[in-house]
Amino acid sequence: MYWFDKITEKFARRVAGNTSRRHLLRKIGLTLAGGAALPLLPVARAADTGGGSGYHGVAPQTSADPDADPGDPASCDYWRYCAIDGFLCSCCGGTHNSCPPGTSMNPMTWIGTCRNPADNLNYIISYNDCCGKTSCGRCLCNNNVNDTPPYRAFSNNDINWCVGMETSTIYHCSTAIILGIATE
Amino acid sequence: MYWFDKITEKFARRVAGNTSRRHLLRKIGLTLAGGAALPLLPVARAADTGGGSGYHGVAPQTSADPDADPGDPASCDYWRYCAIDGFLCSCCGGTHNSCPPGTSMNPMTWIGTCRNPADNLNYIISYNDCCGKTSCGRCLCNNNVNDTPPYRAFSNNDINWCVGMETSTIYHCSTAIILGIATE
Amino acid sequence: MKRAILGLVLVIGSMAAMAELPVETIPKVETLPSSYPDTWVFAHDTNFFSLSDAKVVLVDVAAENRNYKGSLPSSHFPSFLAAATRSEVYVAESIYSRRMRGERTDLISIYDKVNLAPIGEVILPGAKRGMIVTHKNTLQFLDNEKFLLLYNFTPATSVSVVDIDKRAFLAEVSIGGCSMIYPSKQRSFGSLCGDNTMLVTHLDENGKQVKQERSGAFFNADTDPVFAKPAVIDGIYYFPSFKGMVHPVDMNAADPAMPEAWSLLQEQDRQANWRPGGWQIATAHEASRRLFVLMHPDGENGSHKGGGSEVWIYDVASEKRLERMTLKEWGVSIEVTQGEQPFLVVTNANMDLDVYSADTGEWLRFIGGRAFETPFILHASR
Amino acid sequence: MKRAILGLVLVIGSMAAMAELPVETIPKVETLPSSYPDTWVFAHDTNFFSLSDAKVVLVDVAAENRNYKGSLPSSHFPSFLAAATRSEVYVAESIYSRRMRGERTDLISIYDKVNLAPIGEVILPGAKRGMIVTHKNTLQFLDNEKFLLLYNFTPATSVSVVDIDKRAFLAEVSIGGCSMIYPSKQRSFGSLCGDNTMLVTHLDENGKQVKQERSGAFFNADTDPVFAKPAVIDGIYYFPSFKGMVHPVDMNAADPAMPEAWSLLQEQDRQANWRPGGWQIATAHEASRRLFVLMHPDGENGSHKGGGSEVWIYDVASEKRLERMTLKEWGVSIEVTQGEQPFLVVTNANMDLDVYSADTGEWLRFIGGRAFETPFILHASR
Repeated sequence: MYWFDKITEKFARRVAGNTSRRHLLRKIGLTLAGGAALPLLPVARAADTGGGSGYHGVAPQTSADPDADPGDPASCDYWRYCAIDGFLCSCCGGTHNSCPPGTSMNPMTWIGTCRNPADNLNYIISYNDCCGKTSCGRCLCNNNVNDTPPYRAFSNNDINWCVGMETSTIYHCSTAIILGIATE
Repeated sequence: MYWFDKITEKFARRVAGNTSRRHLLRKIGLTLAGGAALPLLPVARAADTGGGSGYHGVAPQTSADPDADPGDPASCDYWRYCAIDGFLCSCCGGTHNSCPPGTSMNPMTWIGTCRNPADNLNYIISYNDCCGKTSCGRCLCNNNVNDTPPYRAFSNNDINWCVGMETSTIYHCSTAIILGIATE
Repeated sequence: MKRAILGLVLVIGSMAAMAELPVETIPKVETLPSSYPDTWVFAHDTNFFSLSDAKVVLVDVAAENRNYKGSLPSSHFPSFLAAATRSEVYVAESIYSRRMRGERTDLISIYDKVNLAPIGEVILPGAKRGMIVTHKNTLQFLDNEKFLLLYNFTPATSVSVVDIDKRAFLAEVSIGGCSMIYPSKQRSFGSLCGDNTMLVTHLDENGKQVKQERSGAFFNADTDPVFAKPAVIDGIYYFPSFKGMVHPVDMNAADPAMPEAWSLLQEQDRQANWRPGGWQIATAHEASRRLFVLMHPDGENGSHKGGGSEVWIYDVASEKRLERMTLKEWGVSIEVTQGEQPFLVVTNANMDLDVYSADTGEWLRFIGGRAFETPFILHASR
Repeated sequence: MKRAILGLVLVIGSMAAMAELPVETIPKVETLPSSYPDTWVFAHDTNFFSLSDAKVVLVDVAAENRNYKGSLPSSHFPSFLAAATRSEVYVAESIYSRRMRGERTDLISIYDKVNLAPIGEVILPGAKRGMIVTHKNTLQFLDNEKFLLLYNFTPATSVSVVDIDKRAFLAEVSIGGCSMIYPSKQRSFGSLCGDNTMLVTHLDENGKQVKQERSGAFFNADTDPVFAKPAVIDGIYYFPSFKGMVHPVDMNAADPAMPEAWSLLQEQDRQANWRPGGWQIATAHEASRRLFVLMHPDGENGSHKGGGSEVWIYDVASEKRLERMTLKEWGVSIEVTQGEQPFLVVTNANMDLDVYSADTGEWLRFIGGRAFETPFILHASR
């Protein structure tokens, strides 16, 4: 179990949102690197984290309004994280929409669109980075729905979005903040 | 297997030299942290590293004179490493008695006494650190035979023995150099 | 908008009167109280695999979730200390102008507790700061947190004295042949020496040395060295030795007293070679006068840093063992919180933290998820 | 000495004439050749878990052992480039005076190949250096390694031009709305733009912009974006797209030509949704004109960085697939060495390197032992 989580933590390449069989297969593919038997993995993981989708050693959280804003903000599968890349601030002393103490939130950032399973609305999510302290290291999460290459920078999550911060451009963790409803 | 090596790499607390049953038990104790079945571990490890005592993903080496100076300098069990603490320079672009390119060897360091199994002589070993680059990260090895607390500094391996280096005191890796035969 | 409306219609049955989620505030940053609960612990992560980028992580070991409260950076082999009487914490560190090379600056960085953000610094002269795998007794308070004492190693040893109110370097005191800082409750501190004695340095109100005295030999580093990492109860330092003796040093007065050493071991423990071992090997719950020691069986030459499978708990008044706690996972460092319902916090071999009740021994939770790389030192908030 | 002699007596039977080991030299430091073999690869370790302490590790992928040749430090989201025509390598980095805060200095650090030690630096004005997860096309040569071009992002985009001979910053050129640096074989470079075009910037011999032109749209970022990470053969850039097209851009002349795009996929591949994916997703063996692409099945929106289970090999002349190589472990980044017996080097999901024969597909060895934390980018020595 431990090696699996190590890989998850070390190189979490997962796609949240509409989890499908194919997602699962790809996730398993990644975790195969350690050489253990394939079919056990999802089970082992679920058992290990208390049945949730969270990280080993990170207790589940809820949002301020779990009915309208469901899921675990300390899990990579939380609906708002459909295009996040980095450490979840929820696991680092912040929350899904606030920075940890002593860091600075960059107002400039990249934007994703994620569907809230509670109301089935598409929300515009702003992935503001928290800056000025060394890498949090906890709850690495990388989802890439609608992520584009850096020539479309404002939908690219590879960029260090501590860019432009006067006090420090050192990246610490990422939030996922509701900007509004996506109109079509 | 992977999780085992991760722990080995992450927290290698092993005593080389006269490997005994007790040593083995303690090693296993440490590796138990991952939660896997105990009896499989030494086997798994041996299979994984080609039967040697080396690190997963580090190919075995020999000294300049394997008969007189036996063992694998890229393994934590190499006889000279009986009181080493840090990354083996053999795994980092140096050798067991030379520093990697571009680092500086500190002439000042701590001293151990290790028995060479080939001639059964006790050698005085100088664990000179290589300094000026970031942590090598590879082949972490910590053996503490005759290690003393920092109030006896010259036999203490917790100290950063890049101390006093003019260009840089940043620690990179450690060597194990023969200073002579120990007299009694 | 069409799709959004369609979405609403589809879920109308279950969602009924639910409004859409409100737009949220940017920027928003958390803050902490200016005084921390006694269930909070600073885990000092040496970050051995990227030593120049160590950090301190503040965790609430009692909470069901959101245990990670915040962090602050600390450089290469740094030291850390949190104040009890003011809303500040301190990092002693060394920074090069080109990260790995260039001009070296030694300094004390001062962070406030509310924001864990830098609010000041004290530059230290001489490029002498002692660098050692993270160790509590390299940075200590003296005189009710008026002075901050920092250990220097070049390899000549000395102590730098900093005035915390003035944020100023005051003086350097040589402690040649000795190491570390064990403050008394007066304006003096001890240092352990290679000749088995303790050197006691007395300072005046300006941080200058007024007197230095050496105790008699009270342990034997040739046959059974004491760990340089004691636990403290009521001003008495309890120094475990490699082979399981405890050497008390009473630092309540300006000059220490040294009560007789006693053994952690019973006869059957000795036969199985139980010994103290690990990194932070001892801790104490002061109110109940209990000493906690991390123990391993089959001890031998070199096993003193290997960690342990059990924590043994002693009443220091009677010098008797009260409990043997078997750890869920192999332990490397231990720390007890100081509240009425104390927690035992253990850095385990996975480099996660296990949290136990210090009273019942019950395992309660673990805090991980790569929050730490190598959190060798734990500081309970006071 | 008595014990030493006794020891000798005891082993005299097997050891016979063996002399004791000689005293060894202190200090001793290894050196490297001024030009590296084509089997050496620079693995740029972004060190995601301690981003401010990235490093570059030089490995010999052909050797049976001692694969790790050396390393050099590189700061927060740095760029790296090795010269072919001189004994130098370059790191573009940003350093703060207090590690995480304080005064920011952007610079190119210059290291020699023999010692992997710093031999010079070029300070860059404006605090504009683009920081992005390690990416080759943020730092490139131009004009036969006379100029070094560095990508800036503030988020306004521009390119800084550095004269390598003079070790001097020359000029800054705006590439507004476009990103990255794709040098031609003349004194011009392309940048990919959000409107599906390529912007081509022409420089004079002093590094000043003389002309800037924009191509027509040659891909569609709305329906099928090209990766910004092409492979190059004979001055032609091959840009794979998310859904498996290849868009060639011929940069042999100062103005690019854009031959027709072709598909990596056959009909059955399309049905199984095979797609390129990973970090460094494409590489090439120039002499044999083979393009290598890291592929995964069940591709979909968001799978483009997930890595792959196979490497597909193409002849770019015929635009036909030559081979499908199944990887031993899931791959994240791929790089081919340029010798007559080329190696395919793969950063696998464990963050170790797997080494294969690029001709037979045979797995040869892996290089690990925590040599790297997150080696996202691989540069074969040229």
